[in-house]
Formats: sequence, structure tokens, C-alpha cells
Amino acid sequence: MTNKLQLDSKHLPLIATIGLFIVMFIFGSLRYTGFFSTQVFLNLFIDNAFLIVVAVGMTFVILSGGIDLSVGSIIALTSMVAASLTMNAQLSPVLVIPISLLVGTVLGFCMGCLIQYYNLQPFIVTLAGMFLARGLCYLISVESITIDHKFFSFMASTRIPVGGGNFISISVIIAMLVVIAAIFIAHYTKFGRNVYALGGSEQSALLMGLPVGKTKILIYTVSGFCSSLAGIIFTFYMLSGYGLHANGLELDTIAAVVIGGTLLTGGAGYVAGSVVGVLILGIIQTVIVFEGTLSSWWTKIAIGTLLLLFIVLQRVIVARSKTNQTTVSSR
Amino acid sequence: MKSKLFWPIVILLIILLINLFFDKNFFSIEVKNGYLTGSLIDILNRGAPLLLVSIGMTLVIATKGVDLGVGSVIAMAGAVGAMTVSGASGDSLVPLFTAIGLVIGISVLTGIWNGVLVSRIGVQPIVATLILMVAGRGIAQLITDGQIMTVYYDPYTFIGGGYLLMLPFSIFIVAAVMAVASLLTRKTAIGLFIESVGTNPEASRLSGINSKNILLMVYVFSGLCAGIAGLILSSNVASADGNNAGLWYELDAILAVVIGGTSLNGGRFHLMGTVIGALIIQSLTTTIYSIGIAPEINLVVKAIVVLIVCLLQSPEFRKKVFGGFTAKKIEKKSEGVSVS
Amino acid sequence: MEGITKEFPGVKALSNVQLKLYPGEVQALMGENGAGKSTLIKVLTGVYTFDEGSVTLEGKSIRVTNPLEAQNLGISTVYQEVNLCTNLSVVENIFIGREITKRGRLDWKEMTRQAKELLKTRLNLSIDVTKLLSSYSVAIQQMIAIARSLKVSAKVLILDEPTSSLDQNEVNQLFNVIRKLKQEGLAIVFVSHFLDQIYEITDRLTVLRNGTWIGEYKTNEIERLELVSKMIGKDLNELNRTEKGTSRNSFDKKKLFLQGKNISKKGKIAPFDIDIHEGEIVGLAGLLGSGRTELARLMFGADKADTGEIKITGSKTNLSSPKQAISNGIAFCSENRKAEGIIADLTIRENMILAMQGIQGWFRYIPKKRQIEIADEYIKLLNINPPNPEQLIKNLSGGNQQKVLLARWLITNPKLLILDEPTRGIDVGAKAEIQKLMLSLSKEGMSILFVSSEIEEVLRTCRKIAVLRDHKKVSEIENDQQITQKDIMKAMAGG
Amino acid sequence: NSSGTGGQTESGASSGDSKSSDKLVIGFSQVGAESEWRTANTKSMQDAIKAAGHELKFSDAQQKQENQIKAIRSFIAQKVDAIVFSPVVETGFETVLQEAKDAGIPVFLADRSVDIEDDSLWVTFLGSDFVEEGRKAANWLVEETKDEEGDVNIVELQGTVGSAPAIDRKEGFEEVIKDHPNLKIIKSQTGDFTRAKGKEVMEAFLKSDGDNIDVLYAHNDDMAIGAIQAIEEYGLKPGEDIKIIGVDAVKGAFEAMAAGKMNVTVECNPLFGPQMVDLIEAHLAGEEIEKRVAVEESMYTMDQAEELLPTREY
Ligand SMILES: Nc1ncnc2c1ncn2[C@@H]1O[C@H](COP(=O)(O)OP(=O)(O)OP(=O)(O)O)[C@@H](O)[C@H]1O
Ligand SMILES: Nc1ncnc2c1ncn2[C@@H]1O[C@H](COP(=O)(O)OP(=O)(O)OP(=O)(O)O)[C@@H](O)[C@H]1O
Ligand SMILES: [Mg+2]
Ligand SMILES: [Mg+2]
Repeated sequence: MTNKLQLDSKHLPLIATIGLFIVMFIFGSLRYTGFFSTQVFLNLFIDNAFLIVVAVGMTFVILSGGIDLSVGSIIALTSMVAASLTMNAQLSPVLVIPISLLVGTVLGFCMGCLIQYYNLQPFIVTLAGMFLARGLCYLISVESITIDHKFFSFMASTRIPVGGGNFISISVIIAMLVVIAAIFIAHYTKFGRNVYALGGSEQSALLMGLPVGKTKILIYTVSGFCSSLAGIIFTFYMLSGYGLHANGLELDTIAAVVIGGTLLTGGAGYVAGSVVGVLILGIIQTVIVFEGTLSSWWTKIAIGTLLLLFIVLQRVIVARSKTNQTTVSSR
Repeated sequence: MKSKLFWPIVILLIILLINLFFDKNFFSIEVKNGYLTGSLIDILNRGAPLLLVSIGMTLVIATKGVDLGVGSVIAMAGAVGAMTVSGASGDSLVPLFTAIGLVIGISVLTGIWNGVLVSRIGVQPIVATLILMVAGRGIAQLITDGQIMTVYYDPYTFIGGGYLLMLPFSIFIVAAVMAVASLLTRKTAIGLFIESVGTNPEASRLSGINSKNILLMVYVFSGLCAGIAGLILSSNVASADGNNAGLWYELDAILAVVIGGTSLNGGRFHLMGTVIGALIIQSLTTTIYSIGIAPEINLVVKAIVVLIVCLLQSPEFRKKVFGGFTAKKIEKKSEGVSVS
Repeated sequence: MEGITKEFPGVKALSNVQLKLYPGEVQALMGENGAGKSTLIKVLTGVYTFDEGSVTLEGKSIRVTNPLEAQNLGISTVYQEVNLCTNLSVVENIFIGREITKRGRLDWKEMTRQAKELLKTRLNLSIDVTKLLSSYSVAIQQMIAIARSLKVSAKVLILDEPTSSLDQNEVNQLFNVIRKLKQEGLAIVFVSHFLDQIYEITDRLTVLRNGTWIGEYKTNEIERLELVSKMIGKDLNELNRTEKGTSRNSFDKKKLFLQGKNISKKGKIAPFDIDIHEGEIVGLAGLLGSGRTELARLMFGADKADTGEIKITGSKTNLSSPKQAISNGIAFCSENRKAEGIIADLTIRENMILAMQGIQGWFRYIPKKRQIEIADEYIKLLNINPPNPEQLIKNLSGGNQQKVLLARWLITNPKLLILDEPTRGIDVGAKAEIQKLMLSLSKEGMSILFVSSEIEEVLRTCRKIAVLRDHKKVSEIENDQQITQKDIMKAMAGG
Repeated sequence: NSSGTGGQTESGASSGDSKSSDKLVIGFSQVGAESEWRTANTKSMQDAIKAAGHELKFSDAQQKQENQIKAIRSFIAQKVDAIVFSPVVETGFETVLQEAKDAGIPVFLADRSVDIEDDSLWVTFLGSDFVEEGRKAANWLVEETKDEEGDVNIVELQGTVGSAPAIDRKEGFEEVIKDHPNLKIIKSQTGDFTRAKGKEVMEAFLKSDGDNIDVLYAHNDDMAIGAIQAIEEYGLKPGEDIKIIGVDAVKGAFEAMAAGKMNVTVECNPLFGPQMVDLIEAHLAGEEIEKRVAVEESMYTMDQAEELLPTREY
């Protein structure tokens, strides 16, 4: 991690991804007026702050060889809880925010326990979690709840100038803090390394005497917490709670993580990669909006095609340099 | 194998019995308009597309993959099928067979697409098939021009709405596909190869198995199953809806496979288990509709049932809950991890 | 440990077994493949829970439920199969679970330094410790696993076949370490199928047979042959060992089966030539990491060669995939049983017929009845235990897994059989059987390329020995009466 | 349809000043393409903008609000002249609309409104009133069943749970029938606005309540069409044994009505593209515009169907 020598094979997918992102940005800038601006770049962060936060949580899950399908629904549930507590129960944000954060954390913890103690497959447990969280949203209210509160409006509309008339939002700051914390956790704490070990081989991790159970539960708790935090950011972004919020977001998140170079089988990947993955999904959308002539269906086809382009190029770059490498990898 | 099927069957029966509680005639099957009708037959009929998709999905999952594209393939197949017969009328069967041929062609093509991405280019299955999941729906809408295309050609509606020997025709399609899948995997080496590639791809490669072709084949089969399911769905409502047909089928199919006892980590697969898993999901849906559960809590109910199903299948859970009464019996069966 | 009993579904792996460990002594655990050695160890370290019995440590009764607890109690273990995380670097594999922290964060610099030092001073291994574990061979991985276990300040050290893929130098290195630890008062359990090693390092031995306890003996008080007969439960005379003389089988050196010219792969192995005649057993000797495995893989098409050409029975052949190699009558039994050999979730039968079925293709399915016949035949031939073709291979003991893999390739009846450490983890009796089998196969015309870390074994069976050093083939030695182990060693070490 | 081109020429003629004859860049963010209705709506907007000689920047939000917000941000970055959008949900657009306002770009709401206090954030809302549609449907039923003696059992096929049309159409309908105790909703379930689901749910309804059902109220025509198939397969006569009420007035509904299988459909008109273009041009020309402009809509019954069928565009 600290060694510069490692900057070769392990980081390659990440470097390839960043490279592709830059190519895409240049392409957009050449093709569309108004694309090449700092604000367009910053908008990627503003619009995807919540996605970055969930992707960070998801990265840990996927690194450990698991998967978490509940993230989108937890965002919706968090927004719903925050909105109903603020508007219906008239609680102050000092209470609302911690309670809302607990929602995902507790759900994540419970899912982690089910996975660990009853040896259930993460896919199914989190799928049930996904149904449950969305269902709970509708139990609170089927309609969307608008949030009209000074604090939330402040968080939503405060612009932090970064020079040149460009700005970012508070959510971006939060997201960046989460990313930095996550990178630290992944590489400089025992928990982080245990996650990687678990993803490499659960059986080996167990035989090496690592606290597999604790780590697993913690991973899902962290992912739940990240989802809830993303839910709060999402609430700032939307200023409302709604049961249909973030529908299908889990797949976007997984895609972002995987595009960022993390292996779904676990054990290899980087938090930073996931951030780039999110930015890539974001820039694909931006390009399509700037294009502005695509019908609904061509939009979908274009997203698919760009995604394909990315993934195949990434594969080709990685495969190319793998063959030039001297070591055999066993996977 | 036997014990793998036991709990899914029990759960299926429980769900059906709950229905009986609300509707005394739930199990009765009567002849109406010359057809057999009854809730059980409805479940089979309605569940046919999910059954098909799940059967295909089982093989994909056995290779440690997953196919998220099935929903979109359903939409594309429906669109292609409906478009082919849209102008047709009368009783000529030519358009019907053209449609079937085209649908099979298209769905095999989608399978090849996914299979090549996964096996030749080495893209991770979830992302490889995500591409088709996104783009496929666009293609389906492109074909139908964003409209819901209605079909006024009776032979087409036979596939998903017709009857044969007093039973819905779709049941026969499922039975045929299931038979083919079972034969291919149990009477040829394909099943063995799928399981070995799914468990340890490198060891399989060194044993001279062409794992790339196996991967390609399972994705083609999954695409084909989804295509036929799309044909049934579109034929059943005599229309094609590019945007909504087959939405979320991928998740239900994966759920069915897992409930049926096949692990997402690849390896051993259980086709019969999948069938029961799919029936559980369909019965649950039908039950929710017919006993009048409010739509707002549909999802909560579904979540709880899924959890219960999974917990019942977990030996650890059974031990904890039933351990008190039947400790002795279970201990003998279990892997020897002592209870105390 | 007293009266330990452990039952798996259908198999009673241990019944009423005892094991006593004394501080400052090395206790050997002996037994045939499948005798229950690994199971006993796993019970002790909490991987499995036992059904009956008791464990006492320093007078206190303990019941360990997971490996973590065992570690905390001062029991450090190297399990039979390398159980490390190949996706992590060497440093991490050594330190994970007991990382060094500095001001709340992991101190990689310090750990890297210590890991380097540990490997260098204790095991005389200088490798780049920041590289991923997966970039190293099984043997190196095994050394790293040992290094990891040394890192703990333990009371008990358990080594389950730590030497199975090490060569003499490394073994000596390890023994030095063990002796030192012994002096420090550790109780050590050592499992190995090499009798020489047992007699060299251990003080006591406990013998298991078929999951039952046979006895505990002082190592210097029991004769080799007696020990073997205790292990296998048969009379000594039945154990006819293969003599050196018989191996020098006479064969006509006229028919060339495979001829390789100028084969190489960048960064793996320098260009080499190789000839293998029909019915010839060619040995590959070399030190750890000298490139034997790599050479073997190239001959099988498991890796693609950069240069060179291969002629099989005179005609040029392209070996770019295992499938092609197999269809040319070549078979390859990998040294890495866990990652490249067994299909864990399948049965013995399925694992056995896999390669055969691979040749037959998708549709010419071997009927199940025939499969069972074949499986039964080889279970008997190789004495696989349990003799149930429907048992999952992952439930077999290490040695028995190895036999199944051997069977997988024998079934295909290849013309050239490449064996990379085939006797790894196999007990004395079975090893002799396998050597005998190799000789009789070669008499029938099968060529064998034999890789082994045991020079004695190579000498005994091979007609020709190719020696590798630093990823380069340095010499080819005709094995006649004058050649001794020393000569080979000299060639291997160079200079 | 006729109003489409008509409205167009009219506006071109009326706005003579230089400002509106300029080519405008209009950003349009659509909800998605989840139904025929939506597609027709998109097409109407596209055609109208093209016909008026303006440039369209179209973005499809794929039913996701976050995508829509992103799209609006991009429109602002591209400095379009006007933004039209059909909000996915009513809530949560304050921030981005404020940004649009700060950038001086006027915003027009189409089809659905937003729930924001500060109504200076948008120019006007042009669209249907879903609650009113629900009321219309109920009123027709009340009229139809006023001679009925006993209970009238209604089953309801709701739209996607939580979506605005589903909530409002249910609300409007219930508001009216609650004064008529003999009108009873005995089953209500979501059919996700799709034919396949509509059919499946109706099938289950028929199994459990069969011959008791007198009326079906579907939140859109597609579900009604699916349900009609289920009813026919069950062996009852849709339109007679069970009265069918739909919403949207899509072509399929007219076909069903012409065949006597459906009784009534409440129009929800998607073809307001030209009207929208007029509003944009008028606003940029400095005209005062009302905050709420209604789309002209009516209701069609079985007897009108035959004659109107050929004129339906969507
Ligand atoms: N998980 C399991 N399930 C069923 N049987 C098992 C399991 N693990 C081990 N066995 C059986 O227990 C017996 C003892 O195996 P064990 O691995 O202890 O042998 P071993 O003495 O270590 O042999 P080797 O020298 O080959 O390593 C074997 O017959 C094996 O088949
Ligand atoms: N001492 C070492 N120092 C550095 N790298 C090593 C060393 N030993 C092995 N390796 C690495 O392990 C790889 C595998 O070597 P290979 O498997 O060919 O060795 P081998 O001759 O088969 O010996 P063995 O099977 O005993 O490990 C080599 O390519 C090399 O990169
Ligand atoms: Mg062992
Ligand atoms: Mg080797």
C-alpha cells in the first residue's frame, strides 16, 4: 500500500478506468459547447454525491465477496423517515439526522447477522431487505412528503464557492469525507484488511483466526450506514421523502463499483475506483443530456453502448498489460 | 438432493394451504368452457414465464454467473413477435412460425452476445448482462416505437393463451423446456461440465474442458428461455409493451433459483428445486392478489415470506428453533457440529 | 487430548483418540492417508467441534470453538492445504490478525521490514514481500504459511505436512527453526509422510490408523519397519519396496514421442530443448522456484509458450491449450491440488471421469454405470479411502484427493503423463505403489515427465533427469548406476 | 390532432416581434417512456417544437427523479432558453429550480405539477388534473347506477404504488363515491399500469370474487384492456356483466369500446405540445401567463367510440 513498486499490476484496472474517464471528458468537451467547464465536472460530484457514498459502502461488501441489494430501498426509507419525522412529528434535525442514520445501520446490522448466523446467501437476505425497506416506506406514506425546514433548505441550497464562479454543495464535502475515511479504513485498519482477506477466501480467513463473523456483520452494518447517509444526502438533494426514490439504484451502484475495478468475487479492488466508477456513470448521462437529441429508447441503447465501450476497453487494456507481466495470476 | 427439495415443497404447500383458508374451493379444478380451470392451474399458467426464465437462470448461476438481461430479452422477444404478426390476420400459420423463428433467433443472439462478453472478453457476468438489461429495453421500444403494440391475430395468442388437452398450452411449453434441460444436463456431460466450471474454472480448464463454450452455452440457453417466456407473455395479453414487459423478472428468477437450493457461488444446481422456487413466488403473488392484501404492504409481505423461506432452509436456524424438540434426530442428520 | 471422537456423516473419522504434547518436544503424528491426522488437528484448533472427549491445556480443561480462540490460547497452526489469502501481499498474509499499529493506523513500513527479516533470518528466503501471494509457487506459499505461524508467540505449534512441497534445503532450514523453538519450550506437532524427516526431528510419535489410536512411542525406540507396519496394520513383508535397480528399466531408445525445441516464455523460463521417448520416464529436478512447474505447464499448454515448437511423433503440433494437449495424448497432474486440481463440490466419481469425459465431449456421455465401474476400479487400484465413489472430494483427506487426481489422468490412458509433485502428501505405502505403477505404465509404453522435490524418488524412477536452475535448463543427466544424489544436487545448486 | 397544427400557425402569426421568431433552444426533460400515453406526449412535444423551428434538447429521466435533476442542471450548463419538464414526483425540485431561476432560465411544468411554495420558480403548469379524472370516472358510475337497487361491487386496479396519478385518481374517485354507500370497492390492488399485471390481478380477483364483481375501475386503459382479456377468459362479458371504466382514452380503449367490451374512458390528453410551445413563446415575448393552464379533456363512452376511433392519434 505504501510501496511505490506496487503501482503496477494491482492498480492497473484503476488507472485504466481513470484514463477512460479522461478520454470521455475530452470527447464531450470537443463535441459539445459548454461541456468543457469546471462546473460540469463539479456537477458530476454534486449530482452523484449520494451515489458515491453508497458505492463506498458497497465496495466493502463486494470486496468481502458479498452483495447488498438493499441500498436503494434504504435510501428511500431514510428519506421517508427523515421527512416524516421533520414534517409530521415536527422533530428538530438534531434528532432527525441521527435517527435516520440509525435506520440503515440497524437494518444492515440485522442483515449481517442473518447472513452470518444462519449462513444465508447475502443476495437473498439483502433482496428481502430491499423489499422490506421499500415496503416500510409505503407504510409510512404512499405519497411523497415535502420537507420544508430551514436546516434542510440550508443544506440543500448552500453553495460553497471553489473559485471561478464555480461551486459545490455541502453534500459533496460529506461524500469526500466519507471517501477519505473509507480509504483509510480499507488500508490502514484491521477491519479493512480483514475485509480483503474475507473476500480472498473465507475459509482461509477463518483458519487464519480472523474474526470472520464480526467482520461480516460489520461490513453489512457499514453498508447500511453508508446507505442511510446517502439517504440523508439524497434528502438534501430532493428535499422530500418518497417511497419510489432511488428505485433500481442498487444496480447502478454495483455497476459503478465493478466498473471501478473491483472484482465481484471479492478480494480485489479499491474505494477510489468506485468513485471513478460513479463519475463514469455520471459522465455517460451528462454526455447523453448534452447530446439532447436521443429519444427515450435511444437513450437506453446509448447508455448500454457507452457502458459496453468502457468495459471492453478496460478489459482490453488490463488484459494487454497482463500478458506483458511476468507473474501468473491464479484467477 | 432429496433433503434440498423438502423445505421448498413444505413452504409451497403452506402458501397454498393459506389460500385454502380464505377460499374453500382453492384446490378444486373444474371443467369450464371445455377447459380445466382452477387456481392451481392458474398459478401454473401465470407462472410459466417465470418458470422458463428461472430454468435458464439456474444453469447460468451454476457457472457462478448471473443473467440480468432476461427481463429485457422478454421485452425484445415480445416486441419482435408482436411486430412480425402485427399485420397478419386470418388463419394462415405462416406469420406465426415466422414470429416464433424470429424470436428464437433474436433470443439466441442475445445469449451469444452475453456469452461472448463473459466467456471470450472476460467481463464479469453481472456487468456484461447489465449492458443488455439497459440497452435491450431500448431496443424493444425501438421496435415497437414506444407504443403498446396490439395483436389481432388469433394463432399468435394461442402460444400464451391457448389450450391443449384441456390445459393451458404454456404449461406444455414449460414441461418441454424443462424436459430438454433435464435431459441435456443429466443425460449428457453438459451438466457435469457446468458444475465443474462453476466450482473450479481453472481446474476444469486443465482437465481439458472448454469452459468458454460451456459459458457461452448457458447464456444462450438462458436467452432462449427468456425469449420463449417473452413470447408467452406477449401472446397472453396479445400485445407487446417494450417498456414494461418482463420488468424485474431477473430478480424473481434469481430468487426462484436460490430458494430452489442452488447456490449463487456456482457448482451444484437443482432444476427441480428451481421449479418449486418459481412456483412459490408465483403462488405468493397470486395469494397476495386474491386474499386482498393492501398494495402498500405487498412488499413487506414478500420480504417476510422470502426471509422465512430462507431461514427454514438454513440448518443453523432449524437447529436453533426446532432443536428443543427434535434435538436427537437432527443431530444425527447434521454435519456433526454438536449443539450443546 | 483424551478420548476424542469425531463423526462425519457416514464416516467415523476419529474414535477415542488421544494425543499428549510435552513442552520442548516434537511430537509426530503418523498414519496413512485418511487416518485422521488432519481431522485431529482441526478438532484441536476448533475448526471442527468434537462429539466426545476432552482437551486440557496446562491443566485446564478447554473447549475451543474456532481457530481464533485457539490462537488466543497459544495454539498456532499450519494446516495441510495452504490456507492463506492469495489476493493479499506476503506481508499481509504474515501479519493479518496481529497487525502492528502506530497511532491508530497500520504501520506497513514496519511490518514490511519485519516480514522481510523474518523470512530471511528464519527461513533464508529473500523475496519481494509486497507482491501478492498468488505470484508465488505453492512451495513458497507453504514457507510463508510457516513464517506466519512463527510470528505468534505460541505455546503449541502444529505443522500439518509443512514439508510436502519443500526440497531438502528448505526442509533443513525449517528444522533449524523447529529445533530452536523446541529449546524455547514449545510443544510442537509435526506431520509428515517422510520417515527420514520424522526420525530426524521428532522425539515422540503418535500413530493413528483408520481413526483409531494405535499407540505413542519414543522415536528413537521404534524401528522404521515396525513403525510402518503399525501405520498400515499389515505385516512388514507385504511392503515390498521398489529397489533402485529395478527402476532402470530397459527400453529401446528408438521411438521419439515428443520433441521440443527452443521453447520459452518470457520471464518464466529460458529457451530449452527436450526429448521424451516412448516409455521413458524423464525427471525434472531443481530447487524451489527453479522453473520446473513452469516447464511442465508449457508442455501441457496450460500456459502459452512465446517461442519454440513441439513435435509429437514427428509431426509439428500446436499446444496452446490444455484441450489440445490432451487430445494429443498428454496429461498433466498439477502440484496445486486445491486451486488447479480438485473440483471440491463434486464426487470422487465425477472428479475421476472429468478429463475422460472432456475428451469424449458434451454428448458422448459415459453412462453412469460405466462411471461407477471405472471409479471403483481406481479406488481399488489406488486404495482410496473411503471407498465410496459418491463421497464429495472435498471431504477426503489430502492424500486421497491426490490419488483421485492421479486416477483422473490415468483413466484417459495418456501417451505422456506429466506429474508435478504427484506424491505430495501421499503416505509411504501409497508412494511406493505409485512409483511401481509409474514403472509398469512406462513398460507399457507410456512416457512420463516426473517433477519431484525428492531427489531420491527421481533417481529411483527416472531414466533421464533434466536439471533446472534459475528458470533455465542447465543439464540433462542420463541416470546410470554411478549417478548419486550428490551429483544431482550439485547440478541443481550450480557452481 | 387538428388542434395541433392549428395552434401552431396561430402562434406563429400572433408573435410578430423579433424575440420569438428567433430560434429558441428548449430543454425538455421527460419522465420516461413507461406508457403509450407518455410516448404520445413526448412525440407531441418534439413535433411541436420542431414545427415551430426551435431546437429541442431532449432528455429521458427513465422514471428517476435524480436523473431529471441532473438533466435540468445540464440544461442550465448549456444555457438553454427555456426548460420544460414533467416532474417524476411533485417534490424535491426547489434547489435545482432555484439554480435555473438564478441563471435566468424560465421553467415550464408539463403534465404534473410540483409542490413548492415559491411559485416564482416556474412560469406555468400545463397539464391534466388527475383528481378531476377520478371524479369524472366516479360521476359517470354514479349516473350509470342510480337506478340500481342493491350494492354495486367495484374492484379497482391501481397504478404504480406511490405514483401521483395512482394516488390522485384513487382520491378523486373515492371522494365522489363516499356519498353513495351502495357503491363499494371490494378489492383494490396495484397493476403497475401494465396490461400483463392488469390481467394477472384481475384473474385473481375473479377467482376470489368472481360473479360478485359489477364494476372495474382501472387507473389506466392498459390495465383495463388486460383485465378485459381476463374477464373474457373467465367466461363473463366485459362491458355487460362487468362494467369497465378506464382512464387516458388511448386508441386501444376505443377499440375495446367499439367492440362493446369497455364502457367509458376518461380522457387524459397527452397532445399538449403545441399549447406548450405557444406558452413558451408568449412568455418570452413578455406576455403575462396564468400559473395553471388546463389541458382540454373530456370523457368518451361506448357509443362514441366507433365514430371517434379513426381520429385517435395515440
Ligand atoms: N468434512 C468431512 N466430511 C466427511 N468426511 C471427512 C471430512 N473431513 C475428513 N473426512 C474423512 O475423515 C477421514 C480422515 O481424514 P484426514 O484428513 O484427517 O486424514 P489425514 O490423516 O490427514 O490424511 P492425509 O495424510 O491424506 O492428509 C478421511 O476418511 C476423510 O474422508
Ligand atoms: N526463491 C524465489 N524467489 C523469488 N521468486 C520465486 C522463488 N521461488 C519461486 N519463485 C516464484 O515462483 C514462481 C513459480 O516457480 P515454479 O513453480 O516454476 O518453481 P518450481 O521449480 O516448480 O518449484 P516448486 O514447485 O518447488 O515451487 C516462479 O516463477 C517465481 O516467480
Ligand atoms: Mg491430512
Ligand atoms: Mg513446482
